[in-house]
Amino acid sequence: MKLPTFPGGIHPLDNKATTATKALVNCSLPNELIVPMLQHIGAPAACCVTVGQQVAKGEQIGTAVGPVSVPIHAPTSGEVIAIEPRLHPVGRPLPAVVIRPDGDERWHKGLQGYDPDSLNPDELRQLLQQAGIVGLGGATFPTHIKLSPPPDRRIDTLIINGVECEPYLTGDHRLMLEEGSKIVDGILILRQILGVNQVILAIENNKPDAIDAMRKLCLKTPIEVQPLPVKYPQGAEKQLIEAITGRQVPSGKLPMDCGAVVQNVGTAAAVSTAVRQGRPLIERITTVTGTGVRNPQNLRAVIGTPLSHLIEQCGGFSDDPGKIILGGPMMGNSQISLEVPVIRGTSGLLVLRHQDVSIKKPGPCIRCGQCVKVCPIHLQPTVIALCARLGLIERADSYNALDCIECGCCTYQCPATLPLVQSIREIKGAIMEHKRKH
Amino acid sequence: MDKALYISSSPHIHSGVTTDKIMRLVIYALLPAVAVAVIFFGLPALKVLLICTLGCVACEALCCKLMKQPVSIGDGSAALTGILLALNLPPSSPWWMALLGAAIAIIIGKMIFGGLGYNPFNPALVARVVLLISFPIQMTSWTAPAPLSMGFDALSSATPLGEMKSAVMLTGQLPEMATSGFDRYFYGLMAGSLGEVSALVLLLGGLFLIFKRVITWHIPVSFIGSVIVMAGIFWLIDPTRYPSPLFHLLTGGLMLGVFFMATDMVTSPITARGMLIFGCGCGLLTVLIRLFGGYPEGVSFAILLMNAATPLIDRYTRAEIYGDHHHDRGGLQ
Amino acid sequence: MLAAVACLGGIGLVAATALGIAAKKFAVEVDPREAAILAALPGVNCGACGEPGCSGYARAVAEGRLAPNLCPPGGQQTAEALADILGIKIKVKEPAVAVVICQGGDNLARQKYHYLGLEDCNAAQKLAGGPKSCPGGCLGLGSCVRACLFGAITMTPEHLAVIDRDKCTGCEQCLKACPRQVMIMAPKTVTTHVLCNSHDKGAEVRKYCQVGCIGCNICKKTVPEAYTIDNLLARVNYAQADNAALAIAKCPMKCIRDLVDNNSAEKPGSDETVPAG
Amino acid sequence: MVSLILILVSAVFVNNFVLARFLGICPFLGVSKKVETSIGMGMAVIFVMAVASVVTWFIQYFILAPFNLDYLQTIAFILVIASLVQLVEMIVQKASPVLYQSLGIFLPLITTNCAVLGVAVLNIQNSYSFIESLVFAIGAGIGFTLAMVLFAGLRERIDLCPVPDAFRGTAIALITAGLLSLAFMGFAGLVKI
Repeated sequence: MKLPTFPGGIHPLDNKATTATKALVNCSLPNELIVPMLQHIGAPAACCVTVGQQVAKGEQIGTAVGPVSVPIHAPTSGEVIAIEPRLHPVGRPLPAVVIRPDGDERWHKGLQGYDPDSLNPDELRQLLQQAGIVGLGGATFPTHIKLSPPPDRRIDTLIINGVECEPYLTGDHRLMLEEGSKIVDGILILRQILGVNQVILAIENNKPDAIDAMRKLCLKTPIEVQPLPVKYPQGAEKQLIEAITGRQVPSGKLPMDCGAVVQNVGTAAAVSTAVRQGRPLIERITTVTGTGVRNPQNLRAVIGTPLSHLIEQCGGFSDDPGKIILGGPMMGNSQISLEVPVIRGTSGLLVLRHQDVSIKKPGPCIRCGQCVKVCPIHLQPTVIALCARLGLIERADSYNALDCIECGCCTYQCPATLPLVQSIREIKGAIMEHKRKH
Repeated sequence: MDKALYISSSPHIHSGVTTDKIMRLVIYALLPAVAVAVIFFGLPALKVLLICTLGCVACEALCCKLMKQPVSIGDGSAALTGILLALNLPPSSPWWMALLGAAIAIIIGKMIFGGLGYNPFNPALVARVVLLISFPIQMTSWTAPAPLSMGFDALSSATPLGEMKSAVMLTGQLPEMATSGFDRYFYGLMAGSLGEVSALVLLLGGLFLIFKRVITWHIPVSFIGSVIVMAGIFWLIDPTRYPSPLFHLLTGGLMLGVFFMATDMVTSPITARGMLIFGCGCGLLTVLIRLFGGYPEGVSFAILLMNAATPLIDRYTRAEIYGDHHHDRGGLQ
Repeated sequence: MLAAVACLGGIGLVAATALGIAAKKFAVEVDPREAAILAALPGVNCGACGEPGCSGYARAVAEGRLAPNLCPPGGQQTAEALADILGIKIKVKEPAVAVVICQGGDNLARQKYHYLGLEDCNAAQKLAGGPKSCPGGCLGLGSCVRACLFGAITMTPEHLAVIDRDKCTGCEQCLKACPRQVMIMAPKTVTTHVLCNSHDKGAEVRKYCQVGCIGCNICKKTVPEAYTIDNLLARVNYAQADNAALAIAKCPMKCIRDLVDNNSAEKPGSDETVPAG
Repeated sequence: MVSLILILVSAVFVNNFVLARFLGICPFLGVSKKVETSIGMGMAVIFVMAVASVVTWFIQYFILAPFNLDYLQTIAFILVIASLVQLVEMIVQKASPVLYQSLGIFLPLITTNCAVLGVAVLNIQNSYSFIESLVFAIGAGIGFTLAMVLFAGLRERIDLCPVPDAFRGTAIALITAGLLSLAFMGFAGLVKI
């Protein structure tokens, strides 16, 4: 049977074998945790502790500001030793609470678990917001917002994203193998909140063990496990919706506008923990991998752990690191320092050796059309990038630059090694500014 | 952490297929045709090949120096243009003509527009057409292929298309050579440019390129398809006056044009639909010019004309983007 | 003869009647001053006036929405010409040029990482705040060079922007293009400038740049009225800059320069006594 | 019927006014910076050519020829064409101010455009009938538009190219026009008239 998919996309080497077979390892506590107030899309949380204050594990240290925001919690018990801007994964210092752990792992008193059946959807949503649940696939969009469609939108499909199409990353894969039942529980809670019948768990078929495991766990539930062919960016929200339902999210709109909601498997597991145990999102699974790491593995690390500690846990660098990437190699950010902490969106830490970094200078576009062929949005990346280089804002807009999802397929494929995505990102900023002005 | 880290925008990995690799593959695909040309036409063919290739590379290096840019001959595109140009010239071309062609191809055809990637017309074809119009005698004196001879005492001969054209002009009837015995054309026993002789090796080279995903099937299939349809219609109307589609496919520069000139990425459309339109246009114009035009061979003119139309094709064949069913196509501003 | 005259005359008469009727029917009103203003403008469409191009500015001036002295490329002459067309008097703007307040080329200032990607300062700035360790230093990727419509900016081999003061029209396009505000506008008559854009503490500055201002106050002590120290960074007080050049020789970091008189001090980098970074 | 088609094909492709006869080069180079503008200009030229050839045909055969005033042909034709262009200019200015602005000086220049006069004169020289004249004029106009739109497409692309400074602007436009004309050489001999 032919598996459903979307047009376009690429097939990079997945490099997952090194970590996919290794069991999850709990990362030890570092001497100092750096917890930024911005770990989600939306308004940063407002700090509500003072320097010198003792905090308990799971205690709120930042409160949500406005509806599109979530609180931040202390990842462990200890003392607040500083509240100051620290280097954030985005590349510049942002406000953060620095905590020195006391090693007691003392949980906050007020945390309390519930039976989801005893709660109505609104209470559940509020619970999720208070627990700081955000999309753990990397986008970190607050989950309660995604689960609150306006009354005029009818949601008929809940898609659970276990695709993990980024090369190198295997965190979701391990999670499905080791904590599948928690994921299933979380999915059922999400289904209850949305009130939908159709629930589809999508997994790329390069993870046959995960497909088998999840199929077994989903036997008695309404969840349908759907294998998908291996292709990047299958896990991107819009592409996943197209592959599963055949529908397209209207340009400039949200997935709920075509009746679908997508949630990551990691998010589902976090939802289960938040509801059943009342525990907020204070840890996540991060794949520490790449040629530059001596002993690559999947770590369960608390939020705020500095990257240097993760590297230490994995046996240190194997050689001079050339590039340190937070996230996957296709959409992750390269970092200038190991003092950056793990945050809710940190799905992986990829270290490339100096000799692995391609430093080829970009050449002229030879109009080969590869970028057009692989673009999952059917844009003409080379034309937009050319407009960007020449500052032709209106022309770039007419080529729908704003619809670009920055998946990186075009740049991966470009024989001239042009930084197409970077150009498009630049012109997108310029177009938005232009539209604000006029 | 002694050395400074690299920072770049995502993505951080690359497919490894680069421009110079693509150019190298195209050159590999042309090697069989080059070998056949040298075997059939002997040393004169080799001479033309060398002059064109070296001439193109030298001209590009010179232009880069004059324009104070980094010398770009390393990407292999100049050498490729040189080989393609040589394959478009008769084996008996004098050295100065080959050299002039190389200069025209690189300077007027390519560097003047800013170098690789910016030329609107295929440089080798520009040079060929300029030479054809400027030196009609030298450009249309053909020698008969004589496998494994040195080629200095070659007999002059006419190309199948030329023979057909003059016969039809004189008698209104097809000559016998245009109605039967196509197998020798397929293997390459006919007069013509270096790259016109053997449809077989060119076909193999083209299939290699498609297999290696350097080119897509769109242009070759639509080009060949439209030639078959167009030539077929005329052939069915009057088989004594118009030759069969097979004759069209095997003679002249069609195979070279289909797989190596029309598929030139720089000068052909970037969308799949655009490529189909481009290929069809090439095929129709080729047959029209061959059957009714003043020149016996129309492939180069057809491709150049479609090159000229490429920006417009690109403009009006933009794909419907994801999530936009009512996209206003073609509007630039 | 008569036939010819009658014939051509007849044709002419018919044509003239037709045109006359059409002129009435399809009449479009145009402000004649707008065309005159457009003709008087330099026509470079730089956008310095705030309108999308010269024709937009011409319309705005004709309609009285904008003042006629807002065209820096045209300068005083254009302003006067426009004022004549409108029949008003205007104040003349003092000519200003852009100044790059950074001397930290690749040889003198440290890079904090190897940047790979788009040759564009704004794009580089978004990646961890730009490759230069100094938060204010020139990134040298040439966004200002491309923004300048008059070819007045060039890049040195050390990736430092240099402005040709004769070509600069003061249109401020480079200021808009620069993500780090390394360009400032200064009166053309003032030629002495403090060429540094870092507000960091002296010790910090010394770590990453050999020619950065350390906020040592020596220039201000030398010529008090000509210098101000703003948050550890010296600036020339352009209103009273007559004696500013006296401090050039005193600056320990060699970051005060006379941009016209090159002999007033030796070039940075050529001097062995420059403190190493 | 066949002869009409041949006239049309000949005027559009084989003896393309711009690329084979080199008439009307001025607006061809001047108004071909953008595809939209060039389409507008092409339409204006088709209209002017058609109307001009109709009017001049009548003037030739009903005024000039009967009174033996053939020697007045050029001046009379220019008079007619000039008036027509004025008319078109007024209509365009009213109907599409944007097009009017982008055509700029080149709209009045159609007045003295050799292409329009060429059509009128060639009609008479080739002794075309009324219908043939009309078809020839429309064909010439279509050929002009075709060349212009192709060329505008090429120029829009070249605008984005790093052409060496010395060749920027008109120089590269002329070279491109030359190459386009070279490509049109392929149509030579397609129709024998």
